[in-house]
Amino acid sequence: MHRHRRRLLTIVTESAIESRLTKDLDRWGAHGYTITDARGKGARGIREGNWEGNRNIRIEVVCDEDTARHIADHLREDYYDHYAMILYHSDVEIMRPEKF
Amino acid sequence: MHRHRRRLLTIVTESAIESRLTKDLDRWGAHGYTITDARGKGARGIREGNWEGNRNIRIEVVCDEDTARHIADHLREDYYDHYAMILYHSDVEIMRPEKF
Amino acid sequence: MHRHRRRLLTIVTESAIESRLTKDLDRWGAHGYTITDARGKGARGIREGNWEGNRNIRIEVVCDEDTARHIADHLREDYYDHYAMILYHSDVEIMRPEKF
Amino acid sequence: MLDPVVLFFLLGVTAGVLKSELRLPVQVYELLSILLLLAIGMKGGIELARQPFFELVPQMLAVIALGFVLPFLVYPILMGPGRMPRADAASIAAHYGSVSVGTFAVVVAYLAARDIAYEAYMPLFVVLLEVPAILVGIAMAKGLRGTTGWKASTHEVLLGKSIVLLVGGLLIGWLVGEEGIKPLEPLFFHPFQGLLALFLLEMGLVTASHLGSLRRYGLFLLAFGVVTPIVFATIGVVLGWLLGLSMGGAVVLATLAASASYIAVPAAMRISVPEANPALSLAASLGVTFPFNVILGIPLYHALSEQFYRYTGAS
Amino acid sequence: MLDPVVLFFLLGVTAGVLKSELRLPVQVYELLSILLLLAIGMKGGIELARQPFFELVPQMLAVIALGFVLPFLVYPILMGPGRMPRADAASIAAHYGSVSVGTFAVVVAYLAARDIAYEAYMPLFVVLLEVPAILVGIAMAKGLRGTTGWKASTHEVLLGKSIVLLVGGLLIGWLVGEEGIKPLEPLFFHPFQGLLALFLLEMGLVTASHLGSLRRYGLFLLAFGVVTPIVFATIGVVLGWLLGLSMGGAVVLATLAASASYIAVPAAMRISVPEANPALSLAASLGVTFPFNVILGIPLYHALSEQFYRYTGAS
Amino acid sequence: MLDPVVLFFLLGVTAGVLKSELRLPVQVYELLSILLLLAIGMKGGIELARQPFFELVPQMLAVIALGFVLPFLVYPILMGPGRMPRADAASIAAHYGSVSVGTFAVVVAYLAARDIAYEAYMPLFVVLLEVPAILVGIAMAKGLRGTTGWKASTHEVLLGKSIVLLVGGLLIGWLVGEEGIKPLEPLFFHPFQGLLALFLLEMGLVTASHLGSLRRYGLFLLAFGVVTPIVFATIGVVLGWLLGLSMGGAVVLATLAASASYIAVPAAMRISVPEANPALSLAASLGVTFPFNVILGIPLYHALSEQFYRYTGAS
Ligand SMILES: Nc1ncnc2c1ncn2[C@@H]1O[C@H](COP(=O)(O)O)[C@@H](O)[C@H]1O
Ligand SMILES: Nc1ncnc2c1ncn2[C@@H]1O[C@H](COP(=O)(O)O)[C@@H](O)[C@H]1O
Ligand SMILES: Nc1ncnc2c1ncn2[C@@H]1O[C@H](COP(=O)(O)O)[C@@H](O)[C@H]1O
Ligand code: NA
Ligand code: NA
Ligand code: NA
Repeated sequence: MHRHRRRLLTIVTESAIESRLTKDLDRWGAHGYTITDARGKGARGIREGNWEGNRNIRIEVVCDEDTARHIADHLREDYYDHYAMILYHSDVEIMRPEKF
Repeated sequence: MHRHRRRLLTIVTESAIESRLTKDLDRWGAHGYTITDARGKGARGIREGNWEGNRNIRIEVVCDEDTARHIADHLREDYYDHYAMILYHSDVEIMRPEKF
Repeated sequence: MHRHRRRLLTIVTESAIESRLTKDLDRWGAHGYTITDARGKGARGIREGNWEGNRNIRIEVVCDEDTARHIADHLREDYYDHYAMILYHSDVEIMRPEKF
Repeated sequence: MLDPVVLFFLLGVTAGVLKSELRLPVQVYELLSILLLLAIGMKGGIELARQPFFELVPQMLAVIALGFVLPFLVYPILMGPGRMPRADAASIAAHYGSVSVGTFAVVVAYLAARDIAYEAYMPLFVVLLEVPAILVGIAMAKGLRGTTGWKASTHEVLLGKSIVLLVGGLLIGWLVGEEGIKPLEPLFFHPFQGLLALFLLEMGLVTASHLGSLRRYGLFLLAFGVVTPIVFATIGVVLGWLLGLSMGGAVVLATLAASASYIAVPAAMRISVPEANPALSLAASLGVTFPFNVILGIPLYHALSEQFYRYTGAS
Repeated sequence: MLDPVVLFFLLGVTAGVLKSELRLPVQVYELLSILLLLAIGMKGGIELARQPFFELVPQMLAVIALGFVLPFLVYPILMGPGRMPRADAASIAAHYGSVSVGTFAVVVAYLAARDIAYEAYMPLFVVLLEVPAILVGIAMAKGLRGTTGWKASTHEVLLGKSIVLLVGGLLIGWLVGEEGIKPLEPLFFHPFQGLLALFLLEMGLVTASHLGSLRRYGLFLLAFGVVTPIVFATIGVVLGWLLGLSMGGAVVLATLAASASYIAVPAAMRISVPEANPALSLAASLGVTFPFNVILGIPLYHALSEQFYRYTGAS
Repeated sequence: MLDPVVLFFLLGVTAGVLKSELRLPVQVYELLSILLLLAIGMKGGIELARQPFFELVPQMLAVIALGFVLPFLVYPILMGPGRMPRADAASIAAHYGSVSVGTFAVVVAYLAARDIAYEAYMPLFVVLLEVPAILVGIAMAKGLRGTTGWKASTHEVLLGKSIVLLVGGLLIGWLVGEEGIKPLEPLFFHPFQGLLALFLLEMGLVTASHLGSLRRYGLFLLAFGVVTPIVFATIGVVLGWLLGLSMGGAVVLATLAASASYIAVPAAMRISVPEANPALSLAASLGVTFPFNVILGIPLYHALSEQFYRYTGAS
């Protein structure tokens, strides 16, 4: 089993921007993403997820270092100030490097 | 892009204790958390998630090393023996250190 | 707090194979797993998750290095070619090593 | 003849045992239980609006007393012959002292199908029986002195989902009365039996997944889960007769006494008596007593009540 | 006397404020809003099928104009005495210029319970009032020249969930007519009030969670959230009278004017004016104006309209 | 005139194609399909209870044979002119040999709206037609000798959601009979068309998302998805006539033959023939054949059957 290092970028944000955000992720070079519904609490208060106005989504993108950096920069510019959003990175190992 | 290391604490446990647990996380110093609904299997058997009695939640907390340790210690004392629960940590990099 | 390193294996795939896959995970030595519902996009297109035919699941397994390798090998053989599926690994620290 | 709603339960159990791919989303389960709880509450409230409240006070006090007494009848059996740890004995006692709203709905459907009258304010008793046994169970597990958490526990119990919806429905029905509730009937009352059927389908699936843990806990639980409801139902019939209820009313009270909670009490115990093993109490209440009541128990309590009322010459 | 649906709202608020464990799954909320929007749309469409479309054109144009004008009446107040940043003032102006479908459903239930007639094609006005204020709000925040995103914004607004379902329902009702829609009545029309009751239960829970942020934003929002609907309702009554609506129709138009959006507009503002703080506008529209309208406002606008029509000798 | 349920389908397709924000939660989709499957099953069961079972045996055997034969009619076409890999040809053959419950519901609504009688035990045929083609498809892909997995596959197919609910409903309807099922009507039968409308709205949205992959797979699929149902429907009309069905019954059997599965078969193929590309078969069955049947096919099969029965002088 050959292993390859990639970055796992996790974004938690408002569900209201899901379709806009996924379009942007495409444009910024992500080859894929995985979304789960979430709720939570942060600097912008509690988002209970029981109503369309307060749902979160949790997006994961596996990509190479450069793309991760690129996406994070764009998110900071275009979204960070005005939306409930957090973002974190970590290292993961994958098996089929051509996919990511 | 300045990067800062933090800990990502992931807890999987019974949904019955969600509101009590989130109150405790606040008290123990977490600045935020993200929750998703889950199901699973572990030492306490299968939790199918098709009924209020057997749902899991998956909680993520991004915080500094000390808070993570603090939370984990408390969870072990107050919850670990009596509830279906697992807990694991990993390193993540974040962008806005003031938030966590 | 004693810490122990383990591997966290994350699989994102079609929900259609959930029951078959969890049976396999058992056989391949996983002591537990956590599942959340997901949607996403990858090489096999968009899976919107609004219908039984296009839902994803996200499975996490915490286990030791060997089991992780074993599971990954089997997944590659039995599932990888024919199903929408990605797989990645990372290191995590856990507290109760006997559970995993 | 089996009621169709019971057949849905059996369908669910069968599908579960055969490991079918059938699943009901948990959100559907929640919608169904919300609708059933509100409907039951409102029905009771409408009836309450019909009669002078104070006339019911003696019955209400008796029913509350029943809720406090029942757990004490089983606790020693669970500790003694059952050899259970204190927390588990206390938790199971609370489950059996409290009530199952699902079972209540089935007995109501059963009587309606047979045109048997009963006191229509019975949902009030459901509410009254739900809580006392929980408090007794917590006290049994923790002792009365361990005051820590008492206030929190009571708060959590009283504000649990089922109490809020039952009491909320009761108040709305009571304030609005039969005429006022009319516009809500097509959602809450007309499809009631259909909603119950779906609910029982889901409970059948859940029951099937508890049959396994039943096997693990052995014969004692099985016997306990069958004998207790029969004894409690007998107490219920006699109490119903003492309180001057109709024969049908006695069947309902018997079924309430015989039923074991699997929603409100497990949730409360999880929070207040976490050291109790939930698999144990659910194996008994959901894996044994619920199916027993739904399939055999209710017709049995009906026969029991009929005999008793005939013998005593009542109603 | 309070309508039962309003009691469900109060039950939700109470449960939320008391921090009960009661939750409605978001999927139930979505199912309810889909059913309500389609039902309202279809009802309107059926009525449209009944009358020559061109006769309604003058009323339609007037209502569209109302949607464009209302935001301008509050924007200066929000900027001046309210001391709000431009984006927030624009966003709130859009919320209040647009309509709340939930409030519309409540006024319809209110009039039905009192057997008061109104022009049954009113759902058409809901559709017409929904969009203009959003466009005005975006223009207020961004200026007309910042053409970037204008096309995208309009696309997003017109294809938002509520517009698609309202317009879709309207077209289906219009094409199919009263006879053709009959088979759909048991799902969409008969249980309408029950669905509305559940929807209001959920909105009560959501409202409760916005009361906190209300406290943070102070008295201005509270006063604004009560005075604005009264003023707008008055405008609505007068406009209804000018357009020759019946007294009941004027009550509906007044309520529409008085209502503030909490579904379509927040979603649109989140995308098009992200720098506006959603907690602020929701605290006003959901935390103050919605409960005010549902509990006190609608009876008030009814009285207002009655007086006005009596005074002017109309209908 | 288009039935309102068909308009809901078109609304869904339109919203999907225009990339509207409208989404139905998957849990709503699941609730709807559970209700529809149970209702269809129960309706069939009630009718079965009405007549001597053995009289139906010849028809049942013929229908089962139809299910085994149909896949063989298309497999060579898919392999030959279609140039498809064996697994894909087998999978698509299974889709078209089996049935679509959604299409069945639409034809039932179609006939009801026109007061055309048909044999009410038709849901039995839905059950009988669902499975054989799946087995044929697996055999086509794997060969009969590759016994590994045969038992598992059959188990999975027979315990799939749709079979369990259809058969379960059938048995319940059969055991309980028309009288006994009455209390369940307000949930399962009265709102049937409304539930179907919502279901079709969702299927419209899903269909829209498959139109893209249709473009990718080109003209062959499009032609195949239109011609196959017409040919199969003709076979269905003739078979219905041979079996002595009424004209309406022949329309239903024709529609069943013409319909292609998009629920049970895809799930079974995913497990048993994973090397088949699901996008391909769904593009055909959901992207072409389903809309074709719902909008044009059913009226066409109606006309076909009418002509044929007139010509042959039957009923
Ligand atoms: N420290 C944290 N750990 C985990 N999740 C967080 C944290 N802070 C915020 N979140 C999530 O990110 C969302 C938006 O965060 P915020 O912008 O800080 O309100 C919250 O609703 C949470 O779901
Ligand atoms: N090895 C594991 N990997 C991933 N998730 C696990 C594992 N073990 C347990 N879990 C999750 O944690 C929950 C509680 O675990 P337990 O207390 O071991 O029953 C389970 O229901 C699973 O969702
Ligand atoms: N680069 C990626 N990052 C995160 N998730 C992905 C990525 N690629 C694929 N996925 C997820 O894995 C599923 C199957 O991927 P695929 O087999 O590539 O279509 C997708 O539907 C996504 O949910
Ligand atoms: Na009891
Ligand atoms: Na308004
Ligand atoms: Na077919």
